[in-house]
Amino acid sequence: MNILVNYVVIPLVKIVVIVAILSGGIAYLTLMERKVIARLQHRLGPMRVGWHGILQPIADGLKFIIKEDIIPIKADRFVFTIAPGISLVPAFIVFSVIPFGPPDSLWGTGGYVTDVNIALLFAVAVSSVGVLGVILGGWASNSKYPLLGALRSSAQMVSYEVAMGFGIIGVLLVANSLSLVEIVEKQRSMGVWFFFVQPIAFLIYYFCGMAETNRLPFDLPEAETELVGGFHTEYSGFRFSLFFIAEYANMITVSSLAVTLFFGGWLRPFSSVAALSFLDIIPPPLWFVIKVLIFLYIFIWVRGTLPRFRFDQLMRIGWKVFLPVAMANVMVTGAILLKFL
Amino acid sequence: MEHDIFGAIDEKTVLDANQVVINMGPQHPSTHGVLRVKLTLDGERVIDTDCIIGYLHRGTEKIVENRPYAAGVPYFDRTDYVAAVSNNLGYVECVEKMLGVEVPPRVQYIRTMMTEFQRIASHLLWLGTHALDIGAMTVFLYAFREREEILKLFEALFGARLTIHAFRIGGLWQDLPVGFLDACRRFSDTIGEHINEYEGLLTNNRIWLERTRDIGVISAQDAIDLGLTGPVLRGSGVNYDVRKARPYSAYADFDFDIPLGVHGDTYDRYLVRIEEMRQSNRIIQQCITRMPTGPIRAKAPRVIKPPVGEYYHSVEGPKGELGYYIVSEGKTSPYRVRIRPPTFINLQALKKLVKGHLVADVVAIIGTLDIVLGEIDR
Amino acid sequence: MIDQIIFYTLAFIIVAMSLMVILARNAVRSALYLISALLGFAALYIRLQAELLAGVQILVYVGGIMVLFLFVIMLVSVRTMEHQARQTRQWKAAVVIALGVAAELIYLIVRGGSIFVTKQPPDALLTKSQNTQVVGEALYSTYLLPFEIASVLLLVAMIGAVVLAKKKI
Amino acid sequence: MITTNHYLVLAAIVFTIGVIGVLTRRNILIIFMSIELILNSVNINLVAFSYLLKNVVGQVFAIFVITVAAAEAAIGLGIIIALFRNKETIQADEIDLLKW
Repeated sequence: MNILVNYVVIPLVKIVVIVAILSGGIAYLTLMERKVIARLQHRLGPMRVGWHGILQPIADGLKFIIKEDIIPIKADRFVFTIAPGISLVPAFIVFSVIPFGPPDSLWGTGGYVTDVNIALLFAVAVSSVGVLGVILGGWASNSKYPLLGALRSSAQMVSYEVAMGFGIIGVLLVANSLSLVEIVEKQRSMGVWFFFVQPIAFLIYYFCGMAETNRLPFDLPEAETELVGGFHTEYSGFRFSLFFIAEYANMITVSSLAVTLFFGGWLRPFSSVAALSFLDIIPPPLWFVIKVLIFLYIFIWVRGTLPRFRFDQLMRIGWKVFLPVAMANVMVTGAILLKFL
Repeated sequence: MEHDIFGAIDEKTVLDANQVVINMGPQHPSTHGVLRVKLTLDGERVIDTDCIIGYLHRGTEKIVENRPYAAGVPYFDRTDYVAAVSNNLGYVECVEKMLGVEVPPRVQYIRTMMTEFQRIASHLLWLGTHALDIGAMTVFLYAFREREEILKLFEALFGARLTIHAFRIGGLWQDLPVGFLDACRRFSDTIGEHINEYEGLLTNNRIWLERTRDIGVISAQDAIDLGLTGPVLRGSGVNYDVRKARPYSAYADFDFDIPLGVHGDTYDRYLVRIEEMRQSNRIIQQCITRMPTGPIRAKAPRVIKPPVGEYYHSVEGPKGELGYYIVSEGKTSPYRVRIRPPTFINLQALKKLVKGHLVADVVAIIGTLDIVLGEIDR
Repeated sequence: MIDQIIFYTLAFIIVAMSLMVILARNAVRSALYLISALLGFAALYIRLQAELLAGVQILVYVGGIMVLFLFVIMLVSVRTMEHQARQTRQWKAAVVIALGVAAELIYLIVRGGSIFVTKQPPDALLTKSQNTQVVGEALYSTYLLPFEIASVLLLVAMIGAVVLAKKKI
Repeated sequence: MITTNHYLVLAAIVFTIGVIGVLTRRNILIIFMSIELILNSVNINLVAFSYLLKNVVGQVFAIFVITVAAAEAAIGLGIIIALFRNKETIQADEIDLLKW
């Protein structure tokens, strides 16, 4: 009976809560994006639905659901239908290993769904599955622009994954663990966020994360002014919204992982300085959310500012800049650790 | 490779393992209207392009041949619909040339000023869409913010915003409204700052440089051979501007420079247009301070019957040399009207510019040519 | 009990998806089924306490190799061949022989199974969070030479693939 | 009660499916995917024994197998692309230059 409670009921409750929070968060992330971009551009953004457009996400969601779901006649129906799901599900699964609070929180069950010993590898691996949805969606549309988008995204995501992986290895070397909970605990015990230990790794991770989530300036697979929307050109209504949700969920994933790996996860700033303990008035999960929001804001800010790379430039940066720098970072980190520790 | 008029894709090309034929347009966000470009791609590299035009053909030239001269003016609002004032100016001045009418200086100054406003508005629209095509969405909205101010000025003076019917043969419809010059001055005092703002977002931006430098390079000789005009020609370093070469309206009175590019690439054309906006603003400021008083209409005959003959008059539109060739048989309507549309001729360069570049560059190059399909298809 | 449910579910998924791989008409569908099967394998590895391997399986196979497959499938538009026969002419003989081999294998496994100590599922192979470390240690000490050879193999494969796929270098 | 035998039988079944795929299908890509199935069935064996013997060597070898699979996929797919360029087919029995 205890097993049932510990391994089924409690995780299930947590999963439901996290999925609910995440869905709401994604909905309001779209509103946040529109509002922030609007402010950057001297506009107001959505204002009509509710107070300052506060109900806009609900209206959008409703619109997506009641719109006609068009499947092109020449499309591969089966693949076309499931592709958005393939893109969406991994984006959500990753959250099962991301810790939102310390292990002793939530009545001792831990502020996470599960703490597996390969959590980081799991997160990277699962989020790499999402690209399949993009590729299959582009292929199944049986149309040229989506196909070009799919080709672009398969090349882009695979190459940026490599640099991203090498970026993360720097953290692994310092933390000595693949468990995200232990990585955060390590940052607490060392008294310093890994960003200050591994700034280069962070930058590489974050830029590659932008590329992985198809955000400007790396949004080539969907580049609406070149490929008319890329892989999701032929999608409409609910299925389109699934791709859309997956993209935003991935944004949250990248931000959450960045916070967990480099900015102390649920820890308050300067967690080792006792003089700042008044900051503890904000509970750990809230610290986590605040940090994630900062990174999401940067995502949006960048989108409002920068133009888009060209495909060959994108590949060049991935392979010729990020990857060598990440590798050098791993080597230097390793050398320093060997020499001084 | 031959293709029929509908651009049907022949089977052999499809089956070729290495090449893909892709239709860009007529429904595509970056073809600025209904241009259709048939791209033959090897991967993402463009091997060949074919422009297919005519989706917006309305037979403007033919319609105008069946209308009285004065009734022809509004039709030219609709050729280059983002630069209606310049189009009107060219036609109106051509007819005035046929009639031998000399318009009063105040009219000339107002015309010049409004045409320069139109040039800024057109360049702003170009800047916004060009930047948006390359992915910088904020510049688009900034540019439209300022363009809106210009359109408000147009509305105050002409009563319309886009298809304006700005000028009448022999003068203007009405004199400047009260406070108009102050409004113009307010705009012209701030636009410089706003242009700096756009430049801050783009000019030294690494990504912008990577996307525009050495993209769509055309040499000065090639540009001349293709008959290109306007910023596209000046971007390659050829100093040809109708305002200087054959001054019309009041341009001879003003001090302004013609910015020139060096490399003839997309980035140089961008710089040229940005600088042109500043120069236009200079002209506007001179117009405001030196605005003469006097009548706003010349003595033009009520029924316009120009003498028999062929006439050509060209002005420097925002996009290049905009010429009107009118043949008169001495009747109330012209025998033949032919527009020399700058973008139609500039579009010819697309094939040459695009070859060997990537799909993303096609978008940038279409943007840099600053085409308007209303004018190309007429 | 839970053990059995998990194993048989996964086994069913793997076998069914593997069958679909070789029965599907369309190569993209095949790839899709193969991906499902590979995820099933990954789950089995977790069941067998090879967590690192499971992660590597998903990362390399699903996120890497299968993406490559799909990439190539898209390049060589296979749709034109959907209407042609799926099987080669000798397929009946092939199936018979393969099933014969399978029967033999299973017979041997079942008969020879007693050689293995199969009485008890052993305790956790390695305690939590050490699997990665232990595998890593083995790779970098005892199996350093094979590891290096594998890296050279990857390099050769990379160069080979570039040479093969590139029209002009 | 799941014993090592179960895993071995499962591996044998998947192996057989892979072999059938290789021998019967005409599409080279699907033949290729069948080879991946075969490799994976071997991996199951390795990991199952690793679990049984409490020895990590099986997993190490499974990682080598995955490495080889990656190398093989890169080369194989390169060959397929080169083949498709020259022959415009990916049907195994149409590429028969070496046949009598």
